[in-house]
Amino acid sequence: MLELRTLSKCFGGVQAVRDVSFAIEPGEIRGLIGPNGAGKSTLVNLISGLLRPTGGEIVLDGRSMTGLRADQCARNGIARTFQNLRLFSSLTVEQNIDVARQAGHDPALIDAALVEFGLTRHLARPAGALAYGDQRRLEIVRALALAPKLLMLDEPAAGMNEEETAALGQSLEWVRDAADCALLVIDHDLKFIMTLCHRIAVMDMGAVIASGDPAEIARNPEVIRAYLGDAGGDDAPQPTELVH
Amino acid sequence: QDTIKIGLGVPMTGDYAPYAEWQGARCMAEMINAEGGVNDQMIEVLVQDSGADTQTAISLAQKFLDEGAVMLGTIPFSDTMIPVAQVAQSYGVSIFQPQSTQVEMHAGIVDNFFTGVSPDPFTATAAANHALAQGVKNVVLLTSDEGGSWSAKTPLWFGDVIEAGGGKVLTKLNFSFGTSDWSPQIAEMRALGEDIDAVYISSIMPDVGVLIRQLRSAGIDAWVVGSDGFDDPSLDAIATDDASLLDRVFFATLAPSQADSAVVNFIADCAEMGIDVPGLFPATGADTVKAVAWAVEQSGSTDPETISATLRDADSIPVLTVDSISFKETRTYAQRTIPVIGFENGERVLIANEIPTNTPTDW
Amino acid sequence: MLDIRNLKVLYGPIEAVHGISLRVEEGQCVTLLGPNGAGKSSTISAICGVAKATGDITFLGQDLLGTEIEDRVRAGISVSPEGRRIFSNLSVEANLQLGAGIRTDRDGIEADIDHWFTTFPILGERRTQSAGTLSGGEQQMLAIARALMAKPKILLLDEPSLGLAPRIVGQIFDMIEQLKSEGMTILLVEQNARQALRISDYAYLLNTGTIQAEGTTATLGQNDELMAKLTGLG
Amino acid sequence: MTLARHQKRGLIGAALLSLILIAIGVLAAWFGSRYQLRLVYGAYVNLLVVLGLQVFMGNARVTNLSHSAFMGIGAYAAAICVTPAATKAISLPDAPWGLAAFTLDPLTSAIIAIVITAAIAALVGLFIVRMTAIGATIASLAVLVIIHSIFLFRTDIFKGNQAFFGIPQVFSLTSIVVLSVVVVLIARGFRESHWGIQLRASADDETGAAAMGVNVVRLRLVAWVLSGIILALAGIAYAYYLGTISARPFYFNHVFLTLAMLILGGMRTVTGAVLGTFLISFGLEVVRWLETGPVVAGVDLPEALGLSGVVLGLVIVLTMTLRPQGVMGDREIEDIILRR
Amino acid sequence: MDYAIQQMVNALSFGAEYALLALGLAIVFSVMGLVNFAHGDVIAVGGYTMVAFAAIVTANPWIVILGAIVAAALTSVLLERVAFRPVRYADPTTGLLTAFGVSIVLQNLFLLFVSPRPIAVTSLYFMDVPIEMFGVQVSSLQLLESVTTVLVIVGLTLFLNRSVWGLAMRAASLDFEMVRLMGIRANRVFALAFLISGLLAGLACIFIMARRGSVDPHLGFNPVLKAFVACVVGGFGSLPGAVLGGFLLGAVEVGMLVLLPQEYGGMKDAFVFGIIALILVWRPNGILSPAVEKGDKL
Ligand SMILES: Nc1ncnc2c1ncn2[C@@H]1O[C@H](COP(=O)(O)OP(=O)(O)OP(=O)(O)O)[C@@H](O)[C@H]1O
Ligand SMILES: Nc1ncnc2c1ncn2[C@@H]1O[C@H](COP(=O)(O)OP(=O)(O)OP(=O)(O)O)[C@@H](O)[C@H]1O
Ligand SMILES: [Mg+2]
Ligand SMILES: [Mg+2]
Repeated sequence: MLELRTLSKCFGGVQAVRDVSFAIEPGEIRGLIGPNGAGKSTLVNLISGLLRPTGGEIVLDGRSMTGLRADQCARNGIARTFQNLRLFSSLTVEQNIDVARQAGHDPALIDAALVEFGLTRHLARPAGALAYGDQRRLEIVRALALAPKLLMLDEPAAGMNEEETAALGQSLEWVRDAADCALLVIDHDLKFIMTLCHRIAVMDMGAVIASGDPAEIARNPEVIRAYLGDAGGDDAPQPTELVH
Repeated sequence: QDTIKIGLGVPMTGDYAPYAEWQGARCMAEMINAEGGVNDQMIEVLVQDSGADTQTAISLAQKFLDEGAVMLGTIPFSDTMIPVAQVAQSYGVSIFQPQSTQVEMHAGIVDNFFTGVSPDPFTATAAANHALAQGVKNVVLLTSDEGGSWSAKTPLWFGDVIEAGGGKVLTKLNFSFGTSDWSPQIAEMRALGEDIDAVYISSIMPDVGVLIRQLRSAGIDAWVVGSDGFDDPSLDAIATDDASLLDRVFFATLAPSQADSAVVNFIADCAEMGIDVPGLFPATGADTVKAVAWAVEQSGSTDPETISATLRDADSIPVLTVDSISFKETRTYAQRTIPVIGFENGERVLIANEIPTNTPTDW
Repeated sequence: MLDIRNLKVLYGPIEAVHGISLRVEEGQCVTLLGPNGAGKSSTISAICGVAKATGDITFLGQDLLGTEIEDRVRAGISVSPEGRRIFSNLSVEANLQLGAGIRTDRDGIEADIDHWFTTFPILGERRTQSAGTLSGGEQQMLAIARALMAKPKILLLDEPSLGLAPRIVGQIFDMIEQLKSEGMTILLVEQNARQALRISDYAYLLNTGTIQAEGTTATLGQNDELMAKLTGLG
Repeated sequence: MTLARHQKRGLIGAALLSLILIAIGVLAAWFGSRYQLRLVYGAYVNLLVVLGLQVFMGNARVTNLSHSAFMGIGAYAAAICVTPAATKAISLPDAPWGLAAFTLDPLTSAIIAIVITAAIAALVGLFIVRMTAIGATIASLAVLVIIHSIFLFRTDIFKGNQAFFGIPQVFSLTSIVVLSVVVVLIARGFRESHWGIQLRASADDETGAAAMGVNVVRLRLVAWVLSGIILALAGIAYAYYLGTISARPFYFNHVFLTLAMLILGGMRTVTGAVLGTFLISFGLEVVRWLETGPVVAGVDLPEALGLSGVVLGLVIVLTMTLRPQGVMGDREIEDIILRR
Repeated sequence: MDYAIQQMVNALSFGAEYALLALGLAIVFSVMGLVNFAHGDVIAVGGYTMVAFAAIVTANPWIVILGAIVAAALTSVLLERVAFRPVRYADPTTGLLTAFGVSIVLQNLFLLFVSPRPIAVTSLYFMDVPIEMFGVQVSSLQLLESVTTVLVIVGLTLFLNRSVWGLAMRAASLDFEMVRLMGIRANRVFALAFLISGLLAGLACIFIMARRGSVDPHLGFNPVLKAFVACVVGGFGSLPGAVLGGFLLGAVEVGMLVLLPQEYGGMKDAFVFGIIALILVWRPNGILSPAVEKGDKL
């Protein structure tokens, strides 16, 4: 469905993304991990049209998305959330969702999503007044109003404790089934990623260094070197023990 | 009716506050009232701030009319004078504007309108006649669209008269109001490579003062000639330290304003009465009051239509700024002498005060 | 060193923290734990004077409430705040220089900046880049380094591991341990309860603006039920 | 199409505002002196301007300083079309392109004026809407200066600082009240429409909005042109009532005055625009009366000329420092009356 | 040839003045995102101080000059304290409108308490002496102003990039509280910025007054209007941008004055602003602000 062909992005001297190629299948939940500054957010920015690639191609359902503006990408079914929240703080929750509503969206799905994410009672409140966690959830529901084919989530579990993270994981699976879209999830919470995703890509220095199912990734020595390290201390969860 | 009301909805604040005719009008009214008024009636000058806004000025005019004003005043801009005159028409009331030199008002758009001065072509001619008398041949004209025909056309009329008198317009240069650095224009003048006898400009202080100084320091010794915009105390002040700066400057204006002239004495008298009338333009307001008072006295009536008719038909109406004016032939503007003011040792002198006869007619 | 009694934090009419008391002794590392919205960040904000608060906050015997933010920093309090708040229009290096805004030893500052560029090499590579364009994790590193540039007496860290890759998380906790062993006093807010408890001496569990439990990490660690609640793991 | 919750509420709010506007008009017509009628008319003209300003400024949250110039374009365009050729022969003897040679009826003239203003607004807007907030503001200032210079320079068409006179005075208080009601409905309608909400969202977070499928540039342009159309209406209403116009009323003084009205009421809402306009229009009238040193409750107040200017400035400063989002803030009239 | 050089010198001197004014605006903008429309009125305060000094205290020009600079600087700091401090955290629009209000109040106070008419000040005339250099005529004033502008540019650039105070100023516009959390007395940062801006206004006032020889309530309005445009063209908030914009504007303005045929002279401002607008189309954020791609970054 989504296919990246040798996608690259340079900022001046910094090669933030280099020759990234991979594909995401419909209904898939793809994990994307990698050290800080690996280029994960940049990749999402490229796919969502916020940045223009310096090379390569983005293809969605056989149509090239390369060079489209962000709003055009969004209307073509590429939705995302942000690492630093970007809600419309003076608008109500309901209006925040309205902004994103597209002709093809399914009102019933939005209503169901509001219930799933526990936002129904906040509908008439300004988004800026919501608790941080609720704001994160609102971003996801808002993105659903675009009737996306692909939903990209940039560190959705950041700042959540394990219980909340687990609940989020379940909600995301619900989203995949109910909205029938593929998900690309970035997070540093390995347990969360490894439980949720079928396949995981690992980036480092702008390039994809490994790709595979959670078990493969957890064993990959490259990944351990670049990303996991000795993961600090003895009682920290070891990668292998995270795989279910 | 207990008082004779004159309504002035004029800018007392904002950019156009310096016109301030209300100050002179009030002072003159107090003077007349102190002498017992006119036909035992007091003159009351109704003043309210229009902030130079046309809509407000019209509303105020309406208010004064409803309060029984027999004469109105406004800012000397036709976009305000015309609609105010239109409103006043149904009341039989006229406008008396003591500073409006614009030609437009005399094209027959409204006829319940008087201006106590002559239009710009007359001042331009008076100035040009004096320039020719000084042997001026080559002139440079500075023009600007920002002050309407006053700053755009007056220099051209000046040039017409000069050329008719055998002189030559070397070039026309453009300027903006608020210019404080004339060096580009001065560079153009120097690049002409010809001797310039006079530079004509219709602009306001302080720009004019700056121009004079910068011309002099650039070594251009031409006459600097202008119109009523020169007539501000701050022009005299530029010569505080060097009286010769103003030696070759003269301008045609609304009223003789040299020492011991009627206007200067009036300003002094007002100061004694505790009323501040800061210069010629504010003082002209006295003309409005004096003319109305004279008309009431002459006709013995306070009916606005009678007052207007009396003014229109009089051979000679006494006012403050010049000896007398008349509307008999001209209908809307005053037939009167045009004073030309120059300087000697930094002091104003009245050079000429005549009714020009060779005025251009293309207006 | 830091003694807080009956602290209430107010956002307009809303009271986010309802009269908590806590102490941090010199050289200790104390952790605040608790779910989203518990009031952890609010407590940190109150200590540095950013949020409006009532109660008593004493630092080194000096009453802090009512003093300006700047004076608290000059008294030796430094913070790596929630949301990082790096100066996005300044370069990475300028951020660090500003962090040392109250210091006057030019050479020392230079040396410290170099130290941080070796600790977090990626920051060194980005030293002239404007900080706003750093990746999330890079910004987090910068915020921590910037806080330490002031050479504080007490360091307040609000979720320092947020958005960091596991390897860096490990590095950060190692660094905190290291700092502690050098005698730094630290007040730490963390979601990563296990790691935090491992390196700290004492911990408070906050929920909905009140303290639910407290104790040395040794005693807390033995309380399985509490641990389960804290970590959500069971 | 079904209406969203806020849209239904918006209908109620717009109806309430319309009622208030009609009520003020009716009260003025019944009880006001001729002088007061003129004042009220002036207030309604300014209301149109402020509403026009609100449509762009309030939704895109970019300060516009060129609005008075667009009002001027509307006024002049209508004036040139509607003024009898006989009058134009006197007033515009040198008019190019046969502008002085035809006369159109007021309605056709108004439509032409609106089309011309909209076209110029669209052209200018293409540049303005691409700039960052502050850049756009200063650029709009440049637009004001440019348009004003053209009015001044082309005396053969606009008469510059001279009066453009002889415009048929076809408007009355009734016509402008009706017009204001229509414009309030348009402004409210736009604010609550899908586009309006998207535009407001982009003002909160432009990147976020783009990622949610909002074409920010296009929406700003739409609002800018709509604003231009409303401003043209204001200009037409001005010209058709006074019968005489010039370049002067469409410059800085008017820009500041109407801006003060909008920000006092609160630029984010239509209710704020209405409230601010009437507060300042009538407030200034009180100040102007106080300036003359009236006797109030037996006390003879001193004359204090020039107060109105100071008051206007203070209103702006105090609003900005005490209530930066104006009296209404984010609330429309129905938010005060109905429960959320 | 001489003529062309002469006009280029004139353009440079126009530019120097705009640059000086633009710097005063840019420094405040870079600290608190405030578009200070009241800058022109601070200049007017300096002008009126000269009048007062010359009339009441002494005619000694140096004391008059000092008085004006001090008065402008103090006014600027005072305005920060009473009017701009409350809107410190607000968005640029709020600040802009506040400054508008302040400007209107000040202008009307001048009208009310001083006079709407120009008041002459002759004590600075001595600064304006014609000098012939290589066949080109310059005035000592043009020379002095250009030199001053250059010195100010160098000084400010060093200050803003090298000193902690300078860094703090640049940081404060985005996160004022965080600057305080660095232990830097932020109130002083703002006061300092306004002080510098006021000093620059004072300097500009000297030159404007020496040239105009008179003060009225609108003394600063027109020059500052141009300076704004200069700031936008250069890139608002960037000091080198302000300078570049100032000189560019000076060049365009003199160029238009010289090149436009007299019949079109009235369109000078329209052309000047039109050219500026075209530059902005090419570079919507100003010439000196590079087109940064932000992506999702702040
Ligand atoms: N707009 C930009 N200008 C310049 N450099 C940038 C820009 N955006 C990102 N970079 C650089 O590109 C690299 C990749 O950044 P990116 O945000 O994609 O990292 P990331 O993988 O999302 O990291 P994290 O997990 O820390 O969020 C970083 O080193 C960053 O400094
Ligand atoms: N600026 C604010 N205005 C109003 N309420 C606020 C504000 N900041 C925080 N709150 C409220 O105060 C409470 C405590 O918030 P705080 O940020 O201290 O929680 P926290 O423990 O740090 O949570 P998290 O783990 O999400 O960072 C929350 O209910 C929050 O909604
Ligand atoms: Mg990232
Ligand atoms: Mg927190």
